[in-house]
Amino acid sequence: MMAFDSLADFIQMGTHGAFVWSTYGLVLLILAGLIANTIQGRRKTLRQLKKRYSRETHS
Amino acid sequence: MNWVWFHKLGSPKWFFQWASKWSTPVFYLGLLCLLVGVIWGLVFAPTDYQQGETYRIIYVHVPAAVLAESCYLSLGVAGLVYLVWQMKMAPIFIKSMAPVGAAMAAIALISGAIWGKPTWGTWWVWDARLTSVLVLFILYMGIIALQNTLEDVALANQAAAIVSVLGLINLPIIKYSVNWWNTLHQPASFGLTKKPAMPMEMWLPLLISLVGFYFLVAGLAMWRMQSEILLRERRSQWVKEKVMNDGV
Amino acid sequence: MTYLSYFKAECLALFRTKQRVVNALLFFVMVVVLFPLGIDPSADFLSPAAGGIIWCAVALSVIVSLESMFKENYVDGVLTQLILSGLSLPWLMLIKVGVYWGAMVLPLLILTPIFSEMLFLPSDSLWVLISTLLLGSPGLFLIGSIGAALTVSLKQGAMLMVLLILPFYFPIIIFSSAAIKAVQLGMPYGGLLALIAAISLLALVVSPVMTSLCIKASVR
Amino acid sequence: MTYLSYFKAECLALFRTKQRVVNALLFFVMVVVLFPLGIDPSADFLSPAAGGIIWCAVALSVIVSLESMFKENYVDGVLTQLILSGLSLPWLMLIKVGVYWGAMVLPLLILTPIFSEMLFLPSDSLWVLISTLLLGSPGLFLIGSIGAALTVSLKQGAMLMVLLILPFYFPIIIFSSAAIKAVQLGMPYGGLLALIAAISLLALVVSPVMTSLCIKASVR
Amino acid sequence: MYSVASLTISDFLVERGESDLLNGLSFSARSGEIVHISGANGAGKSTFFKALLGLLPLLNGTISLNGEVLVRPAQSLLSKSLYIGHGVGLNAALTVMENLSWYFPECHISRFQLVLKELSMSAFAEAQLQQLSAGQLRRVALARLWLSDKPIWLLDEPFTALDQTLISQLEAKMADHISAGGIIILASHLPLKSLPFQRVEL
Amino acid sequence: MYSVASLTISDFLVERGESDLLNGLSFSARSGEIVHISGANGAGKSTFFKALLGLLPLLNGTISLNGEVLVRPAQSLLSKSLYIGHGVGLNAALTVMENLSWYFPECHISRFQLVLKELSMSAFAEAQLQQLSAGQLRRVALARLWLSDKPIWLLDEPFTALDQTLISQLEAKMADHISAGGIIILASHLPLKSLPFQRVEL
Ligand code: HEM
Ligand SMILES: Nc1ncnc2c1ncn2[C@@H]1O[C@H](COP(=O)(O)OP(=O)(O)OP(=O)(O)O)[C@@H](O)[C@H]1O
Ligand SMILES: Nc1ncnc2c1ncn2[C@@H]1O[C@H](COP(=O)(O)OP(=O)(O)OP(=O)(O)O)[C@@H](O)[C@H]1O
Ligand SMILES: [Mg+2]
Ligand SMILES: [Mg+2]
Repeated sequence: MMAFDSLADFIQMGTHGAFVWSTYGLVLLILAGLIANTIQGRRKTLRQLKKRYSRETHS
Repeated sequence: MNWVWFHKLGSPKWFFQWASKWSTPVFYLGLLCLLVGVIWGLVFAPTDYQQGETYRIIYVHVPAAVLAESCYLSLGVAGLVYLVWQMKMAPIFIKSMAPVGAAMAAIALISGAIWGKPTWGTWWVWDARLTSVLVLFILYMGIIALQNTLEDVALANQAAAIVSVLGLINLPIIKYSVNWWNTLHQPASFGLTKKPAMPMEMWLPLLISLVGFYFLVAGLAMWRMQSEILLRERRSQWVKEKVMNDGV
Repeated sequence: MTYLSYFKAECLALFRTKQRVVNALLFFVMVVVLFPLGIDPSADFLSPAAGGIIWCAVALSVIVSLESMFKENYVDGVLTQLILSGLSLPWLMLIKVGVYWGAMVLPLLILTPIFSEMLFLPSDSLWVLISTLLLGSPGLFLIGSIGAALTVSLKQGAMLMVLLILPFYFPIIIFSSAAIKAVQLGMPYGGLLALIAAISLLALVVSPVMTSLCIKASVR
Repeated sequence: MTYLSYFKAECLALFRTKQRVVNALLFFVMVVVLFPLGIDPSADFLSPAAGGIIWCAVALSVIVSLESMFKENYVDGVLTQLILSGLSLPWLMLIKVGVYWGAMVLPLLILTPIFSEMLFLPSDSLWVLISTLLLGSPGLFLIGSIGAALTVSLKQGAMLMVLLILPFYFPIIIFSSAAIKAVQLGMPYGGLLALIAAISLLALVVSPVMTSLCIKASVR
Repeated sequence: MYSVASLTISDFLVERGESDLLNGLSFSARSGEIVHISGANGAGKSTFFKALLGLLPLLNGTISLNGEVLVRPAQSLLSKSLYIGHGVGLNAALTVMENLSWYFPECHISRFQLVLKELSMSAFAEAQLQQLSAGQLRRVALARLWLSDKPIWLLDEPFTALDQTLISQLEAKMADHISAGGIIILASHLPLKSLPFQRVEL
Repeated sequence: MYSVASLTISDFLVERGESDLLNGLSFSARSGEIVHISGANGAGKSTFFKALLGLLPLLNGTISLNGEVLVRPAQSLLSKSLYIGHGVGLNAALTVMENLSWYFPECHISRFQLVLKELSMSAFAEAQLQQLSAGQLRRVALARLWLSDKPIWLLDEPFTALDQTLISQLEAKMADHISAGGIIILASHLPLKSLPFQRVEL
């Protein structure tokens, strides 16, 4: 029992489709940014630590 | 009451191992719930008889707003724990959580603002609730700025803990003051504070989405804390082994 | 070093650099003047806004003048010696904030009637404005000192300090300007004044401890 | 030392301390928020005042962020070396101000639409606001750098600098908020924009020389 | 005679930036002894003093006074020691005399005048601090050695910026202090000329 | 060989605060000579350098270069001299290497590495300045002596905070400079150990 009759209706969301979809778009953007930032932070930490440890073992 | 868990939580090593087990499943569970909740909300939930379809923004707006507040509460508690017990994990938690909380506050602000345009005819009003979320966002940014500006780690820990704790005191005060301030000349705005009696079919996806947000934030926070732990415990043997052997 | 000798030294230092207090007041004047010049000089606009304008100006000038409160002492190593003095650091901090407050508040109270006149504040609100200033300003100074301690090791703390501290000033500012509006509308304002006093009291308990924690963490 | 190497070093230094730029922007946000919170949150009040409010906030945050512009360099003896470098000091100062301006103005322009929306600025005024910011901000930075140079040897610069510099900002602020009001009333505003640009140009000619004179007098 | 018989440092380890410093520094100073800590630039001399005073956290190490290990080391040391480091610790807004009377409210003004005279600073008693030359500023900071009665002196590069006359005067003062049973821990790149000392290399 | 044959100072008089300093200081330094200015704390050594460089106004006095009296003394001296004073003159926001390449954009990075190695600072090439100890910071400031090609060196207390190794290195560098025909004017409380010099008492 979908709330919409057709895909076009769904895209349009009554009259204010732009609002709903831009909200969801921006939310997606922010969440993706947060997740990317988290993963990148993890990668950077590991890279840094590996470099450090290998420098230590060499010297 | 058994306090072992408390002491265990205070140990970065123990927490790291615990988090490596749980962070990924929790994150994916959160993502799943969020997807289910949002798709349910967007596709299957009935149309609101007053607002039409725009109300579907609620499925991200309310969870994000709730999370923004809960995250700050947790920061304040962590700050208190650090000031009282000097527990090592607390500043790690604060540092990892602040950006996540800021993102949640940003989502609440943006989704609310966009929602406001069709329903109230304006992106923004200086209403009690909106203003207190804005202040919350600024508080998060302050903590982040403080941590980025102070180079000394010990100092940054202390400073962030203090600001978090003060924020904890401030939060109810600001809420109260803002409420009072608003009602003085602008009573009954838009019925935002009145709880809409929602039908079950609208409410259930909201609940699922809320749970999804909680898990997602928990998972992300654990990931961030893991990186932070590795960085801070870099001189201990277990971190060295972990990094060199399996690359985590 | 004793509490008394520290108190005397602080008073003397502030007296020597009295230009500082004058500057803070002039800063306040400037910000107040900025409003009519930058926004709207008409009485219709200014009269209801006067209380809020004065309070915003007070908040900004307190922050900016407190920003450098510990900085010189930090650079010269005086803070190190205070920590090592064996005296209780929170008390020393309280003394310092107290001296600053004392030096700033009196001249501010003298200026207030002049400016409330220039901003067309109805004269029955003036007493409420003065009461809010008396009750709220200790809170401003106490909270501000935490911010000054947080940013003491930074070369340019003013910005960060405003960022961190202004949210904590919001309740005081909001209650104060609400009280001033309340009296203009003929509504009761006693409760608001009590709330402002409560915030200042809370700050009195919390601030010295927090300030000294920050100072200890900053001095390396 | 060459002009290019100095330019690069300044860019790098600003990039290293990029949190500083972020802080300046957040400071701007705070001051903007202070107005509705402290004075009046209604659209009736905010809408006509919006341009003035944004300009006041910009002026304050430019001053506060410029205040520390030369301070570190002064303490570390970098300014001495700049004077002794044999390069033309006014050009070096112009380079420094230019770098600061470049780093601050772009993010400020991005924030402006958001805040003008929150302050209910009518959207047809937005473009005028942005034009005034583009034309007037070089003037703010150039004049501000003179103040920063004047107060470089003082321990508590921010306050004094506001005192010295704000009066010179008044024309820019007044013309800008007049231009924004003019467009709201449907009046011509081109002349005002031209005036603002003229002030900035004048500052461009005068400021580097003044700044370097002050720097030379401060370094002992 | 002072009440402190010995100060023992053992196994100091401090983290500074990326590296560990002081690796396991241990020494003991008895009443009437000078410990001269020397080492190349960046060896960790200043770091040692800060760690001793609790301004930097110790990764490892203990401090004993009169043979007893201190539980809250910083707190117990504070009342017995006088530290003069790189910062002069003077309030720039006050004059020389006012700075001294702030530190030593119990002393009479004539005592200050005497000390300033000894340091050839009488002419600057009422001078603002920013009017002093580098060496004159250090002299005022060092005046505290003449005025205090703390048994343990912790001096980080006390000879910086001083002229030869004052260096000998300071050495004479240090000689007085140890002959009265005090303890001096000193970090300096200059050798002590006339005093016996125990050398600790970092 | 450098192009400057002699630098002559005559009749210097500078007002500082309440008093006049340097009362009529005059001396002359020829290519290959070191002038060692000494004097008690507050005698006016730092003041002299500042007056020479035009940072303080001269009440009286002239400066001649190669026998000719300079008309705009500060301007003409600047292109030929290198001054290192109490302030280190380094940008605190930049790393060691970045500071050097800002001062000497014409030098290649390998040159910097060489100099840092000579000063035992290789490990700190990428360090932020606030992570350095007092002596390490001075070392970075002094690196400019190794990199510049100015004939006249004006050094105000160059040995401050340096350890013994670096002091001898610096003396060796100064010996190189004068044997190449440079001129050094130096104020210091420490005597030069291995170099011939002309002493000027203030
Ligand atoms: C920038 C603008 C907005 C902000 C910052 C904001 C913030 C908030 C906050 C803090 C909550 C409370 C969450 C909780 O229960 O703890 C909330 C709930 C809610 N908001 Fe918004 N909001 C905004 C705009 C809107 C708009 C335009 C609407 C729709 C007309 C709306 C509808 C709701 C609803 C229905 C709830 C849940 C009901 C409740 O728990 O009271 N919000 N919002
Ligand atoms: N800013 C100032 N204002 C007034 N007087 C000053 C100022 N700076 C220095 N003086 C005075 O000038 C005199 C010379 O100072 P200067 O710094 O040149 O001494 P110096 O020979 O370098 O001493 P030191 O060996 O201690 O470095 C001192 O007596 C000092 O009191
Ligand atoms: N704030 C800091 N952050 C990180 N590392 C630091 C910091 N301060 C000092 N260090 C490092 O710690 C080491 C020891 O510094 P310290 O100041 O104790 O040296 P020192 O022995 O006093 O040297 P000097 O003779 O130059 O005064 C140095 O290698 C320095 O790079
Ligand atoms: Mg040292
Ligand atoms: Mg000198």
